[in-house]
Amino acid sequence: MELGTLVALVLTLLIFSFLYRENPFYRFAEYLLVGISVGYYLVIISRNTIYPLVIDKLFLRGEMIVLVPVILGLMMFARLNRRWAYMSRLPLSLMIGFGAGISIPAMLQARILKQMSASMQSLFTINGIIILVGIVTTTAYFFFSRKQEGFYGEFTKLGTYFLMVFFGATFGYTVMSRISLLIGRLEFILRDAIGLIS
Amino acid sequence: MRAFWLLLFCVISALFCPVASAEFTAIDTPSDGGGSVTLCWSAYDFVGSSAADTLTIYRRNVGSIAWKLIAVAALSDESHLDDSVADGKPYEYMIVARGGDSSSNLYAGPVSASAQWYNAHRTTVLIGTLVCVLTLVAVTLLSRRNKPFYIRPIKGLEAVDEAVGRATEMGKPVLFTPGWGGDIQRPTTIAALNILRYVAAKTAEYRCDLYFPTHDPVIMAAAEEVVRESYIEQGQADMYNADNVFYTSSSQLGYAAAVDGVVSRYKPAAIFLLGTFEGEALILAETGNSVGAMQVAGTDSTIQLSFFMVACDFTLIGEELFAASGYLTKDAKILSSVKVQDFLKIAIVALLFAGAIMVTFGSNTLAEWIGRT
Amino acid sequence: MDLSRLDRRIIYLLLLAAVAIPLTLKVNLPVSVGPETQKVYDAIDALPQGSRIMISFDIEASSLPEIQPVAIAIIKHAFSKDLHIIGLALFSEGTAIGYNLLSSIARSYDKEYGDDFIYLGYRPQYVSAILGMGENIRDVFPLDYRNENWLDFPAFSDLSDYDDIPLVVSLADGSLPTYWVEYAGARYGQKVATGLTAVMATSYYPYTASGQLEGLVGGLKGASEYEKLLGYSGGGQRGMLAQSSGHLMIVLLVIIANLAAWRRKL
Amino acid sequence: MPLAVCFLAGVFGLVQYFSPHPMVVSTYSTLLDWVQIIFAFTLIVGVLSVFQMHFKRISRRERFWGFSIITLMAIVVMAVAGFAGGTDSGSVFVWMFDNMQVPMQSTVFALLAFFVASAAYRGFRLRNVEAGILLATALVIMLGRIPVGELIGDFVPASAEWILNVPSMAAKRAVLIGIGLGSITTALRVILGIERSYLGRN
Repeated sequence: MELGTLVALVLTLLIFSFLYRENPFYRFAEYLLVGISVGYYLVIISRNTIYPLVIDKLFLRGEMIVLVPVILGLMMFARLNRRWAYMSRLPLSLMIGFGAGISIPAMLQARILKQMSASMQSLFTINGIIILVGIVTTTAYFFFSRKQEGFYGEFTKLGTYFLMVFFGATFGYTVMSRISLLIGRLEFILRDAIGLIS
Repeated sequence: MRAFWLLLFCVISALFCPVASAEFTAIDTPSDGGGSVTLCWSAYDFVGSSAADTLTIYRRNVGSIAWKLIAVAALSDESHLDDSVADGKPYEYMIVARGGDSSSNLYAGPVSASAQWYNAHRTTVLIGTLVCVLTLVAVTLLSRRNKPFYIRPIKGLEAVDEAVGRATEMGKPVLFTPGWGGDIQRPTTIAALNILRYVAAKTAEYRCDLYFPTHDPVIMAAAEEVVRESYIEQGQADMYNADNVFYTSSSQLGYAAAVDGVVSRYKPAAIFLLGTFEGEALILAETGNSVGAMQVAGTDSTIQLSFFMVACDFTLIGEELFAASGYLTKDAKILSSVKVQDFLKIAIVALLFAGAIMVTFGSNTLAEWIGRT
Repeated sequence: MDLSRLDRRIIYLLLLAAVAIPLTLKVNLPVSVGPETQKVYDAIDALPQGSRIMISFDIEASSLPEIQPVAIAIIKHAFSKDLHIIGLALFSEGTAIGYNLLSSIARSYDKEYGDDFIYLGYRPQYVSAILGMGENIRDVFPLDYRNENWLDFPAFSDLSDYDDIPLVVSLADGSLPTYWVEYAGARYGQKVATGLTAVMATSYYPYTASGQLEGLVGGLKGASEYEKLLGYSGGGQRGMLAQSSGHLMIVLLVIIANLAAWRRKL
Repeated sequence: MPLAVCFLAGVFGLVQYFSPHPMVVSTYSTLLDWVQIIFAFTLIVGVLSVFQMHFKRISRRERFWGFSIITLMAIVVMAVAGFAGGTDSGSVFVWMFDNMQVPMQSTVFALLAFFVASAAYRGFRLRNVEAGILLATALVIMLGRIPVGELIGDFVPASAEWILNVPSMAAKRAVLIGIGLGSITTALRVILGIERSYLGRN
């Protein structure tokens, strides 16, 4: 067996040991995983963002404007010292504000308008009626200004039934994904590592 | 879709400039960033030239003599977008039916391209945005005068106090984590931080430890501010420990493994899983379950909701997460935005009915207008 | 024995047996191709030779086992149609995965880096990256994954923005396709298709129905359908029997739990 | 000052959507770059704080402090491998990624198959109408998405498909619309400076 495969096999088994119960072997793998993944991100971010967007632009192309985000980025380091921590609020508010701004039209367009448009279907079909009833009753369930009682309560209850169908469907589909992941891991153990199947 | 708008535009311009457009028009492309000219013609004009096989389009700068070939179009085409022009320069265009009679050549121009400040294709979204902004401003102003708005009880929210109280009684900490799926630019994260503000105030009041692991350093920075402010407000600044709000790893399972570690080491009595979660949702929820924690979950990730429903004690579904922050904090500003959401919901339902009825009777106008980009 | 409170570990063992044993048997179950998979296949198949396709590896290492058969099928299809692939990753862990997958499949089709595919690498802040590429890909990725100037490759030297890419395929285990649709699709009119883990697929049915997505290949099942369309048996088809018996075991467990609870009540 | 920056950045982020003008577009893409750069620096801050935390644990000999050494070593080894040895295929960095990170992460994820089974066993009980609907839908979908479902009868995958495309989609759209509304009002509060808890007190 190759060294890489052996290492992968051992680590795989260490993680699976969690199914019996939490134990030092699992804990070893867990701490190792956290460290490796942090190191991985550090390298990837440095090589793929800081190098091309900062070093390359600043030192090789002399684009001085890049200094602005660099200074803002450095202000984030102020977080490490409590006395200077307030300085990081400036880059923070830039990111939060800008993010909020671009999310509004995007949310409106894709989450609301597109979904509305796609739901406007002919009521001469059963499916068209079910979709309209489903959206309206479920939206009523999310209506917060009125207590859910009496006839209105029954109406919103219908909405919860639709929600349950949705959750059930998602759960069913998710089972599929999770089993597939397990198949992938078992294939690795049985085929690639110990060669039980070809 | 783009072709549709182009066509619509040509139809409209045909209505407004009947003389020129009967044949061949060149106009500055509307709602673009400049650098393009839209050409429209009627295929009908070339039906007569039976020998023709394709259409060729030429362009020249006003004042120069030589024509330059810029595109070849099929006989059935009725428009072309020339995006190789410079802004502000006048051009003339010629369209030729190749193999046809040269008398059928059509000319258009002069025309020059320019950039527009407004993209008319996005008017629907603009109107929607304005409606949201105006409703929010109006309701916020009104709420200053009137008593706080009523919000129906949200199932499970009373549990927040109960959970923190239980942790205090048992002398165990509280854990709050916003999931791996969101970043600070996601409004869900902001809503989760609002609930964090409330939870942190409670843990400060009860003098109970609060852990906040996250996968995103920016969320960590914002959460530190939120937690520290809550502790100061409660007069418990000495209790605040910056180490308890910490970055784990940006990797999904690295984060999940680290949170699991915290859960199994400190065995919190109450766990809040509020924010945007992906596949790690059930890993966290099951681990929380195994240490017997009371779990309150809430997310806008539609898929993970079903897991939270099964594995957690209380689950806030989608929008409830946003409303919850208002319900808990009784903050008039957040309550009024919940009210705004309700008003908009009424409008949306009304539009849905109107649109569906129109579609039923054969008109897609409203559905298309709402869905256009 | 009170079956309604079965020890977790027994449940785990039952599931393990239900999935592992069928894996050792070599049985291919019959597969019928769903419309969503067919749509993706058709969208790629309709691209003329030499046109570009952008494949974004928006995945975490953890879901590789599920996404890999989907990725392999789509990449094989693209290479066999002689399309030029532009690879990139918007999740950092997808970076190495995407590069490895593309390079290894390229070898079996005699495709060369630079001539037939390039790999741009990774950008964090996916919203910014997706939007940025609509303005100019060069600004977002001045250099490729190998820190080479990809504009030097003749096949890609005129690549500027989404207008030069007929189709983007986001291979994802999270909600990245939403961002592709909401930003690249809505804002720049980019056509987007996706290969997803099965768990994410339900979320994207509305998007396929409303035409925001060109189609989707969902999980191992989707992979097996795609493999059938391409005419080979890969990871998708191999896993279908284990998948089926795993599902049946869970169904059985739910039934047992309910019967046991019902008997206790009597 | 931060509130003003937040407001301006937010208004610009919102308004730019409606303008195709090159000036707006280039300002916008510059800002996008800036956000990426700031994020990259913040990530380094995050990594430094991970170091801080584990050093503290080790120096205070807290419980499991020995494991903290593993984390720190892993970060350092991975970083050195990546910076010194490069990230091409065949490098140590990629080897560690392929043979350590990928298998561990996918195994953690594969645990979910077992968790799903035990959660289904515990959670899917016929208690009331809602639970019944949840259970029935999940079973139909589980059977409908595998080839075995087709063997039982074509109606199984057909009804799974119908559930996904009609009632499930209706509920999903309502959930999405609700989330959209909540997100928009939250974002507006942020831009207008009504929402500022993330900034702390001055």
